[in-house]
Amino acid sequence: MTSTTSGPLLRIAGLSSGYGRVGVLEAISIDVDPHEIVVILGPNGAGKTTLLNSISGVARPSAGSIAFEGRDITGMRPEQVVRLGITHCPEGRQIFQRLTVEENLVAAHIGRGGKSFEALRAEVFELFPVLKERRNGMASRMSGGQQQMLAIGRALMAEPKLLMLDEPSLGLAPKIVHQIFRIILDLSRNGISILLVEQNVQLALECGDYAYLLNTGKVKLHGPAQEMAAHSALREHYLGGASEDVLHV
Amino acid sequence: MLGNLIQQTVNALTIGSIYALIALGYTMVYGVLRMINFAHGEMFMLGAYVAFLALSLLVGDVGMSGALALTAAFLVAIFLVGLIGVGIERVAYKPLRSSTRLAPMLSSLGVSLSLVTGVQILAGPQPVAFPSFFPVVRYQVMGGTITLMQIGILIAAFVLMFGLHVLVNRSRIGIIVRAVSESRPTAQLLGINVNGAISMVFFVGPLLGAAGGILYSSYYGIMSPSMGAVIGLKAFTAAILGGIGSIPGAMLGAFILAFIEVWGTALLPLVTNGVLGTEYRDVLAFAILILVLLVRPAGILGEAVSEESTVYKREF
Amino acid sequence: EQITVGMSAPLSGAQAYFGSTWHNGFKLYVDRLNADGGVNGVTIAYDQQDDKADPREGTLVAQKFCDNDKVVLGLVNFNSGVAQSTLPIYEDCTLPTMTFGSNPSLTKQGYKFMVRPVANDLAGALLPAEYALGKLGAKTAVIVNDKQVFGQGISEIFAKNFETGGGKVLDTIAVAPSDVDFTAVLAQIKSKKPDAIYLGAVMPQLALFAKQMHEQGIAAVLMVPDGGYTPDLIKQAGEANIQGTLVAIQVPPMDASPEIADFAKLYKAKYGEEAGPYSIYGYVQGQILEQVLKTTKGLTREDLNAALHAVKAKTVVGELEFDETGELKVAPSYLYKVEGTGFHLVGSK
Amino acid sequence: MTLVFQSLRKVYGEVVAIDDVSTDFAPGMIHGVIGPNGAGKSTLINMTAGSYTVSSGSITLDGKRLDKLKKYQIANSGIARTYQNIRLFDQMSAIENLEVCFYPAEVAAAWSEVIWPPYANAQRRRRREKCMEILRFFDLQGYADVDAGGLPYGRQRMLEIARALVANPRVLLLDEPAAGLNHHETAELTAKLTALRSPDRIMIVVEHDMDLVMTLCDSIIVMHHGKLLFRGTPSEVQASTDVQLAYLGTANDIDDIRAAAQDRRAQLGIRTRRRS
Amino acid sequence: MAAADTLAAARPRANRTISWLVFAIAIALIMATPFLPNYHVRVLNSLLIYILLGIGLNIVIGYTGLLDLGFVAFYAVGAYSYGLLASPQLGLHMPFLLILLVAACLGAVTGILLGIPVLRLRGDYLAIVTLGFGEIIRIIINNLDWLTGGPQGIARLDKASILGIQIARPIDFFWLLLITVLIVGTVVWRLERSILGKAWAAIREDQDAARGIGINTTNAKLAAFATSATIGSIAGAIFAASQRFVSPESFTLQESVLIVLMIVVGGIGNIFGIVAGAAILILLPELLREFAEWRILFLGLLMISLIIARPAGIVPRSFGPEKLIRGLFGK
Ligand SMILES: Nc1ncnc2c1ncn2[C@@H]1O[C@H](COP(=O)(O)OP(=O)(O)OP(=O)(O)O)[C@@H](O)[C@H]1O
Ligand SMILES: Nc1ncnc2c1ncn2[C@@H]1O[C@H](COP(=O)(O)OP(=O)(O)OP(=O)(O)O)[C@@H](O)[C@H]1O
Ligand SMILES: CC(C)C[C@H](N)C(=O)O
Ligand SMILES: [Mg+2]
Ligand SMILES: [Mg+2]
Repeated sequence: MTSTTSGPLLRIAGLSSGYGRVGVLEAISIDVDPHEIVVILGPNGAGKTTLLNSISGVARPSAGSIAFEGRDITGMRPEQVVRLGITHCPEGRQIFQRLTVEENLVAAHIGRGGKSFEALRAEVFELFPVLKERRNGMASRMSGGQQQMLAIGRALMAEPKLLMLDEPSLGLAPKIVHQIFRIILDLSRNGISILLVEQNVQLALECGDYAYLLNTGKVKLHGPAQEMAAHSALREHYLGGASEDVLHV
Repeated sequence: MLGNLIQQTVNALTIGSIYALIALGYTMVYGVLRMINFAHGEMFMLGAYVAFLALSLLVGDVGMSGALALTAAFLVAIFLVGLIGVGIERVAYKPLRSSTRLAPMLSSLGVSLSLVTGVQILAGPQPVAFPSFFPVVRYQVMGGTITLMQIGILIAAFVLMFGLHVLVNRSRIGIIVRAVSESRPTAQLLGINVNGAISMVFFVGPLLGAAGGILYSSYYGIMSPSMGAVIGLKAFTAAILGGIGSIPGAMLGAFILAFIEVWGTALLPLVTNGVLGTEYRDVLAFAILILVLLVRPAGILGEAVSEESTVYKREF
Repeated sequence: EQITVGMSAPLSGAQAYFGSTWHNGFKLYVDRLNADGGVNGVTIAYDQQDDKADPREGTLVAQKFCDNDKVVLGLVNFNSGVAQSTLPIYEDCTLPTMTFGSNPSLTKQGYKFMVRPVANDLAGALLPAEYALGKLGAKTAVIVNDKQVFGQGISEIFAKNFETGGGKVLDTIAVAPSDVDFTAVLAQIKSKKPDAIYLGAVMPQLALFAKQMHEQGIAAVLMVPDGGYTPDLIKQAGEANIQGTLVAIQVPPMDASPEIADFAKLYKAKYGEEAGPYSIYGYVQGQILEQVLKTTKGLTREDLNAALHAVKAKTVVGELEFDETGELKVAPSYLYKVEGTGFHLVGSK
Repeated sequence: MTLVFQSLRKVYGEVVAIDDVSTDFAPGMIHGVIGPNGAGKSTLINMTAGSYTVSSGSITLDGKRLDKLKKYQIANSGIARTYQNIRLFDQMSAIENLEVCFYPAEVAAAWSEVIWPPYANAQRRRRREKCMEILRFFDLQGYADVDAGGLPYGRQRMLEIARALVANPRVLLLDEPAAGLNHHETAELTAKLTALRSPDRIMIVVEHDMDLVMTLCDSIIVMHHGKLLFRGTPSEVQASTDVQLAYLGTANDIDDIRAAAQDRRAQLGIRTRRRS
Repeated sequence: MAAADTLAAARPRANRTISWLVFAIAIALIMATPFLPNYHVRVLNSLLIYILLGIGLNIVIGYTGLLDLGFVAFYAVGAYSYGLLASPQLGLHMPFLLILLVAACLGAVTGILLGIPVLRLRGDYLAIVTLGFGEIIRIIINNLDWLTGGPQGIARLDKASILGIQIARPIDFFWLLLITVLIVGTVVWRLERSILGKAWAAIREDQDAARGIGINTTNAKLAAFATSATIGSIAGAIFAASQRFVSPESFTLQESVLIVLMIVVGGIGNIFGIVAGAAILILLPELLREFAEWRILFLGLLMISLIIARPAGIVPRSFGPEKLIRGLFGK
C-alpha cells in the first residue's frame, strides 16, 4: 500500500474520447482518491464503459488528460497501463473459456508488484474458495457467478492499485450480487482503490464513497455517495431528459 | 511381405513427420488469428532456399565444412524464416486484424504469390538439387530399408513437436498465446502484450515450416519455388482432419494423411482389383477427410463447441 | 521490309526454363540474320509472349497474334495441351505456325496452317522400346505416367511399341503430377520385378523417381522421355542413382557435328549459360524461316504458309521437309544413356 | 393448450444441468423462471427451443412432442425465443431482421418474387408494413433502416423481442430480457411485455431482476442445481425460506452490506470529500 | 446537425454523378466492342465469363457466408457437358441451347450432391471439404479417359449456334455472354432481394439464430449451392463452346481461388464489386503481359495493398444495382 502523493490517485480532466471517429465522452472530469470506492452510474450508452476503456487505453482520448499517481497516462497502450497498476475487469466477465481456471490466473499474472504467482494465487483462492475447488476445470464449465468471481480474481493477479469493475453484478443472482459487493468492500479494505460501474444503484451507493452520474457522455451529477442516494435529481437524471448544467450536491 | 510392410510404414512416418511440422504452423496461426494462412507453404519453401544459400555461403565463403556447416545452415535458416514470418505478419496481416476473416486470408494469398514469384525471379523457376543433410547410411530391418536420413527426420520432427507441445501447454507463453487466441481485447486489457504474442506465433509457425522445408528438400534432394503449394495444401488438410487449432490434432492428422497416401497407393489397385489405380489416391484422401468431418464436424481432436455456448456469427 | 514472328511459350512458372531457352535458340539465329541485313532485305522482328503453359492464356496470345497484321508466322506453344486450343484460332486467321507440342494428335486434325518441325512422340517412344527389347533384352516393363497430356500420351505409345516388339507390359501406374514421393509406387513395382520401367513424366519427377528407385534397390532399367535431357536430371537424382538411365529426345549431341558445336558455343557466348534442351530447335526453326523467306512468293500469311509447307531446309539437325499434314518427313530422334555425369548417345533415327 | 416438461434431464459430461424436471406452463400467463447462476434456467429455454438436445424426458406442446423435432421445426410450431447473449443479424437493418421471419411462410413463392416484379413489390410492401407495426410497438420505427449491430444495447434487446414476435408465436421464451438495462428501460420493457400477454400465448421469462419478475409474472418456478425447487405465485416465492436461502438472499443481506460498508469507512478513516 | 444535412443533400447528387458515370462507361464500352480487335474482344469475353462465375460463387460466399473453395467443379461440369454432347467424342451433336439446359440441370444436381454432405460443416471445415470436392471432380475427369479423354481433353467441339445463328467469332460470344450476364445478374439480384435472399443473409450473420426463427437452413443453403452451381455450369458450357476444347487443366484449384479473390477484392456480396474485381484480376495481368514474371509479382503485391487499403472491397457493399437505378432515374 503505497500512496505517495497526497493528491488523487487518478485524475481525469476534460477528457473527450470515443472509438475511431465516433465521439462518446465529452469533457469529463473525474477523480479517484487513494482507498476510495468511486461509483459511476448512468443509463445505457451513457459512456461508462467507454470511460473505463479510455483509462485502460482501449479507447483513444481526443482531448483532455488522464493522470495516475500524478503521471500522465493519456493514450498509453493497455499493457502499459496495467503495468502501472490499473486493472480493468471488463463488462460481461470475458474470462478465457478455453483455459482452465488456473490458466486464467496465470495469463493475468504479469509480475507487476513483485509478489510471486503462488502468493497471489493463494490470496485469490482465499477470497474465492470455489476457484480453488475448480482450479483445473475448464472456465467455461462454471456458472455465471463463478465466472464473475474468476474475472475479479484474475484482475487481482495484476496486483492493481486501482481496480476498475464494469458492471460486476450483470446477470448474477441476487444472492451472488450481495456476495460480490462484500468482496468489493474487502478488497478496498486491503488497500485497493476501486472504480465501480454499476446498474444496481442502491447497493453501489451503499458501498461507494463518491459517485458520478454520466449521461450522453457527460458528467451530469456528482457527489458523496450517501448524499447522491438521497438526491431526487438522481432519479430524474437517471431517467434521462435533464438540464444541461452539472449539478453539485 | 513383412519387409514391404515395414518399408511402407517407415516411409509414411517420414512423410507424416514433414506434414506434421507444417501442419503445426498452420494450426498455431489458425488458433490465434482464426486465419487460413495461404503463405505458410511458402515458409516451407523459403526454409529450403535460405538454408541452401546459407550453406553455400558457409561452405564457400566462410570455409566451414561437414556437419558443422549443415547444422549452422539449418539453424540460421529456420531462425531467419521465423523473422521473415514476423515481418510478413506486421506488413500484410496486422493492418487487417479487425476486418473480416476473408481479408487476411486473401492477403496471405497475395503474400504467397509474391514470394513464389520473387524466388522464381531471383533463383530461377526450375527445381534445384539440394544437398543431403545426413550421410547416406542404410539399415536393413526385417527386410525393410531404413535410411539414417529417415531416422533423423523422425527424430527432428518429434523433438520440435514435443518442444512445441511443452511451449504451448506448459509454459506461461503458451497460456498467453492461447489467451490471445481466444480474445484479443480481453488479453490486452489484462496487460498481455498481444502483438508480442502474435509475433511469437508468427515466429514459431514459420520456423517449424522452414524446418519441415529443409528436411523435405534434403530428403528428396530438390527444392523449387513452387514446392510450398502442394505440401501447404496437404498440411492444411492434415490440420483440418485432426481438428484445426489443436496441436496433437495437427500431428495426428498429418500422420493419418501420410498413411492414407502411402497405403492408398499400395492398396487401392489391390482392393478395387485394378479398377481404381493410384491416380485416385487423392480422391481417397479427400473422401476420407469428408467422411471424418461428417462424423466429427470439428475434426478428430477438435473440440466440438455446442451451438449456444459459442456464438458463431459471420464465419466469413 | 520487316516481318514479325509471334512467339509463345511458358516464360514464367515451372516450365519457363524450357520455353525461354527454346526461344533463345531462335532469337540467337534471327539476330544474326538481321545483323547480316536480313534475308533478301527482309528483317525479322519477334513478339515474345508468355502463355504460362495454360490453354486459356494461350488462346489470348493466339488472338493477339492473329489481330496483329504484322505477325505473319507463329513460333508457338511448347505444350501440346496449349496447342490443342490455340491451333483452331490460328487456323481461323490463317496464320501459319511452327508448332512445338509433340503430341501426335495435333497433326491429325486437318489443320492447314501448321507444321511441326520436331519429331512427335511416336518417334520419341519408338527408340527406347526398340533399344530395350533389342539391345537390353528386356521382356517385361512397367509403365508409369503422370496423367498429363504429354506424359500419358508418350507412355501409351511406348507401351504399344513395346508390346508390338514382343515385350510384356506388367502394369500401368498413374501418379499425380505434383507427386514427389514414389516410394509406395516403387514398392509395388518392386514386387513385379520388371526388366524395364518407362516413366512418362517431366522434371523434376524424373529425377525424384530415379533417385528413389535406386534407393529402394530396384534394378530395372529406367527410360524417360525428352524432359530428362538436362544436366539437372543427373544433379537432382544424384550421380550414383541415375547411371544407365535411357533418355530419348529429338536433340542430337552437342558435339555431333561442327555446326552443332558452333551453335553451342554461340549460345553460351550470347546467353552466358549452356544451351537448354530445346535451344537447338529454336535455332533450327530460325534456319527454316530463313529458307522460307528465301523461297516465298510474298510476305503475306498465305504466301508464307505455302512456302513453309514446301520448304526443304538444310539445318544443323539435317535436311527437313514436311508432309501434307505438317509432320516432318524424316524426324530426327536420339537415345542417350546416362554415364558418369553426362549423356552418351546409344542410338538415333 | 399447454407446454409440458416430463422428467426432463440434461447432462453435459458429468455435469447434470437439468435433473428430472416435470412441470407445465399454461397459456394466458407469464411464467417466471428464477434460480441461482448455473441452476439450469437457460438450459431449459435452450432445450425447449431445440438449441440443445434433451438427454432424457420429453417436452410437449398440446401433446405434440417437440424434443424430437429439428430446431427450425420447433420454431415453426410456434415457439420463439430471445437469447441470453443477444443474437441479432448484425449487418441487416432492424426491419430486415424482422422481415426475414416471413421465410417459413413465404419461401415457397420466392421464385415468383424473382420472376414477377409487381408481385415482389407487393409482397415486400406488405411485409414491411407488418414489420413496421411491430417496430412501432417497441418504439423502434426510427431505427428501421439502421443495421441491427449498430443499435444501442437496450434497443437491440427490444429488437430481439420484436423479432421473436413476428411469427405471432404461441410460446415466447425470453432469456434475461432485462440484463444490462437500466431501471427506466426495465420499466418500459415490463409494460411492453405485459401488453403482449394474450389468452393463448405462453410466455416464459428467465430473469434475475426481481422487481421485473415480481411485477410481471403470474407464476414463478425456482430452479436450483438443475432441480425444480419451488413453484408458486410471486408472493409465495418471496415468502419461501427455501428460495431465500438458495437464491434471493434475505433482507439481512442488505443490512449486512450496509454494516460492512460502514465498518470499512471507519477502518480506513475515509472522510467525505467535497469538490467542485 | 447542419453538417449532416448538407452531407445528406450532397450524397444523392454524388450518387447521381457516379451512377451516370458508371452507366456511361458501361454503355460506351459495349458500343465500342464490335470495333475492337478480336484479341480485345476475347479478353472481354474472358472477363465476362469470370464475372458470370463471380456472380454464381458470390451467392454462396457473399450472400450466404459459406466459403466454397471448390466452385470450379461446377464450371467443369458445364464445360464437359458441352464437350461431351457437342463433339465427336460420343458422336453426339446436340444444339447449344439444349446443352445449356442440360448443363444447368447437371450443375444444380451436382450442387445439391455437394451440398447435402457438407452442410453440417462450418467455416474452414466447409472450405476444405469443398476444396476437396473440387479436386475430386478434377481428378475423376482426368482419369475417366474413356469418357472425358483424360488429360488429353476433348478437342474439335462443335461450333455453337442458337436458332440457326452461328456463334463462332469472339464478338458473337461477346453478345452471348453479355446477355447471359445481364439476365443472370438480374435474376440473382432479384433473388437476393427476395425472402430467400434475406434468409441467406440471416444464415450468413448467424445461422443458429436463423434456425431459431424457423429457417430450414439446410434447404436454404442447398438452394444457394444449387443456384450458384447452375450459374457456374452455364459459364462452363459457354466457355467450352468458345474455346472449342476442354481439358482438366482449366479447372484447377487456382481457378477457384482466383474467383474467390475476385469477389473479395471487388467487394463481397455486391454484383458491381465482382465486375470491379474481375476487371483488376483479369484485365490487369493481360495489360501487363509484356512483363512476364514481374507481372505476377506485381499482382501479388497489388493484392496485398488493395486488401489492406480496402479490406471490404473496392466497391462498397451499399453501391449495388438499387443504388445505381436510384441514381439514374430516382428521387
Ligand atoms: N466499439 C465501439 N465502437 C463505436 N461505438 C461504440 C463502441 N462501443 C460503444 N460505442 C458507443 O458508445 C456509446 C457509449 O457506450 P458505452 O458502452 O460506453 O456505454 P455504457 O454506459 O457502458 O452503457 P451500458 O450500460 O449499456 O454498458 C454508445 O452510444 C455506443 O453505441
Ligand atoms: N455447453 C455446456 N457444456 C458443459 N456444461 C454446460 C454447458 N452449458 C451449460 N453448462 C452447465 O449447465 C449448468 C446450467 O447452465 P445454465 O446456463 O442453464 O444456467 P442458468 O441457470 O441459465 O445460469 P445463469 O443465470 O448464470 O445464466 C451449469 O452448471 C453450466 O456450467
Ligand atoms: C516435354 C514436354 C514438357 C512438352 C511436350 N513437348 C508437349 O508436347 O507437351
Ligand atoms: Mg457498459
Ligand atoms: Mg442463463
